[in-house]
Amino acid sequence: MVPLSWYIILSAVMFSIGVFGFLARRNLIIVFMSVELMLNSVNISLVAFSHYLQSMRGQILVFFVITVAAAEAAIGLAILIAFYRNNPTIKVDEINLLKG
Amino acid sequence: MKYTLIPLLPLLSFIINILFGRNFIKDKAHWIAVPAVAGSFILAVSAFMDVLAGNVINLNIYNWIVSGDFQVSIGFLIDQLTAIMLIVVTSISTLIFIYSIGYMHGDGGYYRFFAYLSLFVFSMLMLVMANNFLLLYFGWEAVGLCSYFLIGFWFHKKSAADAGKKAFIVNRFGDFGFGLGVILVFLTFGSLDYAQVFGNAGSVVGQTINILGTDYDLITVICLLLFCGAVGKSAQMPLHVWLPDAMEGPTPVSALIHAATMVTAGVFMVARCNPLFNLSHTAMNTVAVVGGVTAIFAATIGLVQNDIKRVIAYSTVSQLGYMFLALGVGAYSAGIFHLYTHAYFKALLFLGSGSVIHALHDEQNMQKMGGLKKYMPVTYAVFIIATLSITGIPGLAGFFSKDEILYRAYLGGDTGKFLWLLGTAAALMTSFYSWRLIFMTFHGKFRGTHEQEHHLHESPKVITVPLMFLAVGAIFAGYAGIPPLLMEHGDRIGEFLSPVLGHPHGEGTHAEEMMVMASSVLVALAGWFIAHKMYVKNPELPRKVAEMFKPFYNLLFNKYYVDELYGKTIVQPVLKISDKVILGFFDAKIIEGIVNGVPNLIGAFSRKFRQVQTGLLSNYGLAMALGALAIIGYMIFMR
Amino acid sequence: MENIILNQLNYPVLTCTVFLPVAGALLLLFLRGDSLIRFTTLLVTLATFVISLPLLTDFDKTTYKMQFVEKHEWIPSWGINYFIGIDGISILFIFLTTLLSILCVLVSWKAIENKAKEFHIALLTLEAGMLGVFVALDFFLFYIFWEAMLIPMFLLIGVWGGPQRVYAAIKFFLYTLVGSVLMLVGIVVLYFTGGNTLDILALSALQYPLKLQFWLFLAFFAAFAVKVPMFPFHTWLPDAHTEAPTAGSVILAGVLLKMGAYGFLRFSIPMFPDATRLFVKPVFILSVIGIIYGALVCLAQKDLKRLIAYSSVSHMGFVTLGIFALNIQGVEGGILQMVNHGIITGALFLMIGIIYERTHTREIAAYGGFATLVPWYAGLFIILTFASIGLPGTNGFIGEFLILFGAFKAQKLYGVLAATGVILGAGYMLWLYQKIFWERPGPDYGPSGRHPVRDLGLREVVTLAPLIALIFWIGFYPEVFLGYMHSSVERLLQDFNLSAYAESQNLMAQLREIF
Amino acid sequence: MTAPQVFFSYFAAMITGLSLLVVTRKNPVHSVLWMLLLFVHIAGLYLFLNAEFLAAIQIIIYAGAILVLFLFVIMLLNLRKEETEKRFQRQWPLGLGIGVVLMMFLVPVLGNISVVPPLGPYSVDAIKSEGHIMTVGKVLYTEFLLPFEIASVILLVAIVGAVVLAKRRLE
Repeated sequence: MVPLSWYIILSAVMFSIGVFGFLARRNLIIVFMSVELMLNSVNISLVAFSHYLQSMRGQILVFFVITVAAAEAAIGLAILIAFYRNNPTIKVDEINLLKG
Repeated sequence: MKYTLIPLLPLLSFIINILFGRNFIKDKAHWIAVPAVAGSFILAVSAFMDVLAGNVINLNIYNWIVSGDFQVSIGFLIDQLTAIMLIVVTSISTLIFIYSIGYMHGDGGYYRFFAYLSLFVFSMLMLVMANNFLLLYFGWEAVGLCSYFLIGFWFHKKSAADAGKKAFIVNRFGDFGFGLGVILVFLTFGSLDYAQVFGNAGSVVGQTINILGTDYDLITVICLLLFCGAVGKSAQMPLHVWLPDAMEGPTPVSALIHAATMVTAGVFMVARCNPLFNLSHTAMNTVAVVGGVTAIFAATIGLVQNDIKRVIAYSTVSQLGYMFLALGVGAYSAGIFHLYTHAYFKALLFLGSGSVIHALHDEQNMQKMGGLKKYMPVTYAVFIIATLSITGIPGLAGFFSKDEILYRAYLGGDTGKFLWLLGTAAALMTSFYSWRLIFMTFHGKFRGTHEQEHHLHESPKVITVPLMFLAVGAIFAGYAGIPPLLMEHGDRIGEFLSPVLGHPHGEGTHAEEMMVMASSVLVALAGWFIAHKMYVKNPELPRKVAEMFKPFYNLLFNKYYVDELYGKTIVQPVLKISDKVILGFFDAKIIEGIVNGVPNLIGAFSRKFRQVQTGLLSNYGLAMALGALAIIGYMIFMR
Repeated sequence: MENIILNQLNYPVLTCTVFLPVAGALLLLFLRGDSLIRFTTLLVTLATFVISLPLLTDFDKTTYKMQFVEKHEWIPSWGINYFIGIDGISILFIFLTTLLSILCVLVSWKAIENKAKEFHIALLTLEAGMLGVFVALDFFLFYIFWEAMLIPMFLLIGVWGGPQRVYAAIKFFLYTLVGSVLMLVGIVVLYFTGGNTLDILALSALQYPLKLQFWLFLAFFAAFAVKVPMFPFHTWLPDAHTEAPTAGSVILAGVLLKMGAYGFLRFSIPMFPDATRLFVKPVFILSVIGIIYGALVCLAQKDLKRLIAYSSVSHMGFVTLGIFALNIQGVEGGILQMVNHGIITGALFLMIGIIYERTHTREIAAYGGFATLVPWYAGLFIILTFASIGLPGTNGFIGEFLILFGAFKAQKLYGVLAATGVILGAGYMLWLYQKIFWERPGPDYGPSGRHPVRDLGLREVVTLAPLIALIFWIGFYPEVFLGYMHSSVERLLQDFNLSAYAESQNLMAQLREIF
Repeated sequence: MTAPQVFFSYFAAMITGLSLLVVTRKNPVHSVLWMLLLFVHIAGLYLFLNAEFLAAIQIIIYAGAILVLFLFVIMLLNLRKEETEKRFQRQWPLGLGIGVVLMMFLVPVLGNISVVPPLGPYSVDAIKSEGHIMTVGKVLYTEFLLPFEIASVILLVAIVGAVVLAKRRLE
């Protein structure tokens, strides 16, 4: 048998890679993809827990995560397009409208 | 009901005229005002008859203010004093209303004039008919209001507007004291009703009031506070400054308000409060001294003025001083008697001068008049009568009342003797400036422009007839109070008023009375003599005298610089402090400094601190990640 | 339950009064067309006024108890009730609010062209908020109304105001917010010390230790003193007044300023009597300073609206003076003076709004000779001037006289000092009148000038007439209004005097106990 | 090492490696393609955990919809010159550091995680007897009905929002 902890460690590693991508990349699209990566890592751990606890809740939660991820991707990319139209760049370090 | 109608008729006239005058009534305003005030006069005569028959009316109409134990009603008291005042006010008002028909003819604000005048009569009647202090205060302020309107009647003139404002504000200083006096009366007696207050007056003798750590006699404080109001309204020193300026108003106003009625309200009030004043020597002496000093002070200024109305105005101030002198020595009835005779001859003087001014097309400077005798015989004649009366020539009204006052002053101990001297000196000056006025105006040659000379004419009947009526009053009004020396029980007015005002104390010998009378007649003649010498016989003399006593002349001509003094010490500092110190510095710098300073400080800090917000998404992400890391680290390692 | 009378009428009259404007505001959301919106708003305010009339007619003047009470559970777990009712102190303000709201709609008829719908919605919400403050008997409800009222007012100033409107609006908002946040703290403390209830009547019946009273008084004082406004918390007022549109100024002067003094009467005095006793002197001093200071500042003003605004500081100084005189005359005079001030200053702001529509300037120096140009206007203005000065026969006199009487009775010196404000009041008001109406008119505004001014129109006369009528009505027969408050004020002072807890101790001992 | 462990190791290695590729590729299109592969492996892992339905969903929604959306956007924006510029921000070492530290925090703690009974009713056999889809469906439509409906609302909002945001202003 594969121990539960393996899955969780895999999830943690993947999550950390996502974090790294989120923080390091300049391209906003890839930043989004890093977020998806993190969501997926969480999904893995959820499914793993669900399997090992013999409960359905984890999997249900994955549904919702996927739903939210889809919504997030749609809205995020729409914002990206709207933004790009006014300000033709998607480089994270060139977008500073929030500057105080 | 009859009594209520006395003030209500003029009020009605006011309301109708002010609401409909502009668009409907226009130059027919007198058709409403004159009947109304004449109606009041008739009702007043009937009220007087009632009082003469021995009925004193005291009726409450309704409760005006009720607050806890503080209760004041609107109600009327018609006793002997009020009855006399009613007659004076309504009779002179009626005559002046009629006079105004001619005088104000063609003025753009004709309806307004009659409206205000009616309102004034209403207020004045409320003042004299009040049966409590607060209603008195109501009338007191309301006549001030009318005075404000009427002085500023020709408001497009800056001087008139200023004068109106000045009159109101100076009066406010007096009313400040008066109002406090009224409050103190209530706190002392628990009522503002005359009957109750005067009835209990004796019970508070000896009580004291603590002001800033010192104890003062309660009655004295009350009386002095009330007297403050009288000083303001009756233009006594040091609040006399508004009355001469008030001559900016139309002449009928000067005659009615600033000579015959309103300015005597102070005298009326002190007489009304005689039960209180009698209890305080200090207050009485203050009244007498203020009166005496004002009498001579104003008379000296009157000596050198050139504006015909201002001369009469200072004469009014001086005569009011006489009245207060009388009140101060306890001769209340003499004071009221003088008030009554003065009303006629002073109204006559004013209306006469109005007639002159009218004829000269609003020329008021006596240096530009002269020789009017032959153009305006009626005016001249009434002027002579009024002057004889005011200077105290035996047989005319002024003689009786003035003589009574001087005699009573003479009997009033050492202070009284001194006041008598002041009064007699003032009488000399009165005589001088009154004759000076006559000589400058009616004698000699006309000194105005040809244009004016061409138009010189006697005034129309509607003006001269009221003058004749007043002249009759100026002659015969005095026979109500013939001194005992001349006729036993001749002082009918004193007897009539005695239930309210009591009898003056002190009896003198016939010889003393004779002496006083003779001296006052003598100074009257002396005044005529000097004036005649200076202005008829030797017209160059006045200038020489003025040159000789240059500084003194200037002092008088500039009215002792009182206006300038007030301007420098009160008005300007207050305005300057308000503008520069309070508004400019305290409000704008200190309070606003703090109010705006604190946010500015926060703002400055924020401006620095907000640099943290780079606007870069990844920086925020980094911060978030670090925060999450810190929390995770804490969860893992610290627990 | 012994000090309330449940609603005497068979319908929830207070709720209707308070929430009718809200319903009106909601209705406005669905309407189009400016004139339709104006008419609807006018109708709603008129209806509110009519609905509030039974309060006046059915009011039982013989009792101090809360009347027309409605009490329903709202958030039971926190002990919060929907609890409303009025007594002799608050009833007059209901009347004043509903009346002035009508006039505000009328005066904005032409003046507000931009975003009329939003304006009227704000106006109606504001009315509801103000009414709510005066009827609320539950702190939670009270605080909600108290704060809710700020928002429409903020918008009125900030959107429809003059050139400096944003600054003024923010200043107004922050000033009042700082005060009311402190009050919120006070309310929370009361909630926990008073046994987990927010019932104002129940909390008023309790006795609090002196130390607590002291700090709570200060917390509430912060909110109320800013609202009044007392010197030195007044500087938001001139800015807010000057920049606000006419309707805003009228509401501000007419009703909003009254809430501070109302708060003193409703909360500070009954709840913290001992602390009140300690604070009488300081409040007296601040009031007298406010009276004289406000009047002096008026003497130096160059801006029409600012002058009236500062005169409010002076007049409200009289109000606080009267209230803290803590005798019947003072308190009744104070309440009446609040109503008077609402009428007089409200009317003055209406007048200024009317003339501003014609001349588009607020600078006093630009005026002059207007009595010839607009005689009816000048005539009404002089009435207001003298009412403001406090001439007998007008309502101003009754209020001022009772206050001075009360103050003099309580503390002679302060009574005398306050009376000097009466002299100064005459000074600045007459100066103003002379400058605007007397002397020769300037060339601009004459019939042949660049901006010929026209006299009052029918709508404007209708707007002003009720206020002018009230001025004389109260002036000659104040009992119509004084009558409502007698029992309540008597009871208030009776309770106040009963709480003799600290009477026995001297000041030093009291202070030692506090610190 | 048992067979499952070998399988798992393969998937784990692939997932880790593909993740790294996703976040490090310069060309976003490449990243997307690597991510596609990554999702397939994740789906495999789900199968391994007896979650067939989820595996299908993973492929259909993630690979089929979301990634296509990403590709769409990349194409739409047509970012040629991005490819020639730096791929990392200036702060990338910090990002790396945080990632590593996070991993170091998590791995030791999560390394000895294990399941504590009682276990739920959905054992592998129970799911097998009913079928995975049926099981998920039953739970979803009974116990989680309200959240499910809310999720649909969220999607609706997202649709409307995306349309509003992305459409050109009509002027």
